[in-house]
Amino acid sequence: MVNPVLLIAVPLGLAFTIPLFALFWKDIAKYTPPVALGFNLIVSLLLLPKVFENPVIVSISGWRPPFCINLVAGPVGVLFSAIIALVGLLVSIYALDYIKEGATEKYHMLYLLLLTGATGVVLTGDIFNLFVFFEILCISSYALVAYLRDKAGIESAVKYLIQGAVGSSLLLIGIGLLYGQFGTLNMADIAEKIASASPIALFVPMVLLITGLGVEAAIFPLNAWLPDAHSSAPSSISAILSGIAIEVGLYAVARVTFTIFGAQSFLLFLAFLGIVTLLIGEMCAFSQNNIKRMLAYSSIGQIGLILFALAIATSYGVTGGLFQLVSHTLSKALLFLAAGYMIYHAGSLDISALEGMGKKMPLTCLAFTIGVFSLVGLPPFIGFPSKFLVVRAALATKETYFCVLVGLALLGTVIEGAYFFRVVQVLYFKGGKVNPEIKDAPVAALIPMFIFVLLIVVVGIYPKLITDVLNSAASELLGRIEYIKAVLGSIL
Amino acid sequence: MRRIVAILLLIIVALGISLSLAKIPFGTPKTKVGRHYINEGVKETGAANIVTSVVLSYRGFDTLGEVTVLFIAAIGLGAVLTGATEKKARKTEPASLVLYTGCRLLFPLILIFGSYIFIHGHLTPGGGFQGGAIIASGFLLIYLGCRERRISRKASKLTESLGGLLFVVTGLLGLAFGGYFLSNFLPKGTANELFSAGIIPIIYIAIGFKVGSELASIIDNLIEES
Amino acid sequence: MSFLADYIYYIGAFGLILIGLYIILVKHNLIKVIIGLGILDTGVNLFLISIGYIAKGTAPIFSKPGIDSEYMVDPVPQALVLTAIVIGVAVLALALSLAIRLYQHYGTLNLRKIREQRW
Amino acid sequence: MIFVFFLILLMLIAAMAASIFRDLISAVIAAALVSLIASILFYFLQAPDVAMAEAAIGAALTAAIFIIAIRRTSRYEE
Repeated sequence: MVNPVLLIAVPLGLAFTIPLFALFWKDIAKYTPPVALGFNLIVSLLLLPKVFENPVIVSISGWRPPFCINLVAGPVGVLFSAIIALVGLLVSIYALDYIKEGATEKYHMLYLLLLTGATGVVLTGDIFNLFVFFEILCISSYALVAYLRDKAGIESAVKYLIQGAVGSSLLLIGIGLLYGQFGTLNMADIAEKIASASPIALFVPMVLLITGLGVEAAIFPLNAWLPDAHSSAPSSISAILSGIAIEVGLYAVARVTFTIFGAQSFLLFLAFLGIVTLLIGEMCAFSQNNIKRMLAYSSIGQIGLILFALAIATSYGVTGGLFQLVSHTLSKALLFLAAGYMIYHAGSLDISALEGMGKKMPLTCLAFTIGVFSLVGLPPFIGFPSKFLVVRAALATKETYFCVLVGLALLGTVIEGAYFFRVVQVLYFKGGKVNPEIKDAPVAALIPMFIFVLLIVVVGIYPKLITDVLNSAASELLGRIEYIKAVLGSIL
Repeated sequence: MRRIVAILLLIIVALGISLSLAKIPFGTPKTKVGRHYINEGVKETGAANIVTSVVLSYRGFDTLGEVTVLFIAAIGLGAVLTGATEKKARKTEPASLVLYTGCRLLFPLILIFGSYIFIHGHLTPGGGFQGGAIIASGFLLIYLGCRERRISRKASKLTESLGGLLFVVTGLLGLAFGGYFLSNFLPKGTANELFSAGIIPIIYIAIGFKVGSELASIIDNLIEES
Repeated sequence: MSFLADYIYYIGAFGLILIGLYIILVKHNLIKVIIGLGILDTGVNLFLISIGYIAKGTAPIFSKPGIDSEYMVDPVPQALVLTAIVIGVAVLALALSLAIRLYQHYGTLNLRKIREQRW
Repeated sequence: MIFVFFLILLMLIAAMAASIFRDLISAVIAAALVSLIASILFYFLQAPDVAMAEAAIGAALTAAIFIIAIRRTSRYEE
């Protein structure tokens, strides 16, 4: 049987071997991430049919779950690890040709470790272990944001590092308070005992945990680092940060609120925060002239929408949130990848510098346009069914509160459409003076982009492909009792 | 202005935390997991130092992650500082003869002490991290006292890589022979002997070498001025 | 007075945490901010260890046979703090390397003066 | 008990000093003092493993890398 621990151990081991083999063959660093992530993708897909019925619980080092760290490979964990491996694989193929300057060997190692950290966060069932993998994710992204070593990169890495480090200290204090009250670190064990604690004593650790995780998830008052970091990293890293890192942060927030605390009263506040995040992100994106900053602010907006959908906390709502999360991951990664080569050829980050690119780089611009359409939510693309599901879920609650908020979310979508179509218009309908020597992106970049396009179109036309997985993932996130039973009752 | 806002924020944090601290009185036993480790730890893992058995056996996965964090920091620091050498070379005076000789005499002793600490990690306080840090401070001494000496980058990379690999491979062997990642598949021996506790000393030695070389390479990257 | 005696370690730990947060929020010099991060880490570590303490406890090491395990302190927070210390030093080292780079670009470490990027 | 009280007071004073000093080297030394006292407190709290780690990593190595970094940047806070 396939063991989920391989998803973490094998990429780690491969990352450790890179410095060893790089002594003999320099290029091995470049080819290791695709191999490791391809392996992860295969393992996740093999695990996926097994976890539908019961989550696979494996313990590390062989003791019973409350006494050791255990991995929980339920539908949520395996779904996320499959997405991480898929997006990571495609972006690493893109990076083969894109990353040329600097210490490339170190880039590839950090990249692989970042994705391993993300996989660890979504699979682990232990709160302190989640903290450790979260640190792996964060520290490697600080280093990667600074990878180009230019003014903007270093400055935004500094901002990101300070905010992230304070956030993780708060997270650690929260974990300490929980341990002091319950004497255990296993998430299922804490969740089981939490009913016996007084609400006041629970409120503080919950706020600390959500604040700490919220820094990485870019929830509204904590997201000052995001536009800088996402816009000054190399484009392949921006794709990963926007497509994977913040989604993993959101997963952790959802896991903590739903599974550990089972907090019903807090959800309304989270929904409100989500809509505020959405509106602020979209409005800031509207006023940007820098294309990568615009994409980064649009990520903030999308995160707000996902948070809102998750906070509805009905089966529909969580399914819609997860669907929106998948669609955002695919579309935003595609947009950043396409933008990477457009910027490379235009030589500037300004939107006005992209005039007339549609004729010179037809394939790249086609991919970019499809990404835009999908993100805005036009039909045959994946963004349409996901947004539709979110709206339907909000209306199905029949509460005025959610209906008003979803109206605001639609307003945000309109703003989103306005600024994105402005870019498309610049690309195709403005014939500026374009350097005639511009060529289309190389094949190693076009292949991953068009695989993304293919996924976006296929899932958009036939959403049934993934709704089953999403449904069972949603019921795992909401089914607190089943989670506790599955973890504590298993003696594998 | 900024100061007042900061202080107000801090007061809120302090109030909140003290509210929830009232539930956690100081000095009283409160845990069931920790109790289990104390009662069963020696029997189950064979290590006399319970902290070591928690770090490497019960919560060994955390330690793997922690080693990875340090690895990331060393790589990231190298990536950020690549080609960062200042134009003007600082003039460095050679250290005095007493300092030079003292450092060279002390260095092997520090190395031996560090290795002692991490080899005996399962018996006495200490372990891979502490021993590794002591070894790295030995290298720091060499950098300060004997300025022309440098550790070889290749050797440090090799140690880092082999140490990490040994950890992961031991874990995978545990998966192959014991059925669980990092499970203790070697005979546990009797507690309080040097050759006991199965894979725990092996992993601590791997960690010791890895942490030592990583911290030394962090210092090396930071100090570089030639 | 007995209140102080009971909670003195908590007071110390949270004093460090608050001073660290204060430095991070108020100071402009990057190295100073990083020092604040270090103090914050130390405070959190002290807090975690004091959670695991038991009155009249002994260290959780069976150094010779026949030690009474009744009053051994909790080993779990100690394991957590070992991890947290190493993570803390990793973050500090990375932050310092960024500070060196920042100084080479701008010639200053004052975060107020470094404002390339705005909303 | 009085001794612990005194140590914690000293530790908090050192932390405040680290925040006040304009000379960064002095501030680093004060921060190292905080770590050192914390490591003594760890020893009192029956955590010898952690005390060793804090003394070796927190006090010694951290102070060293801070001083190296300050040597490559500027020494005084503006």
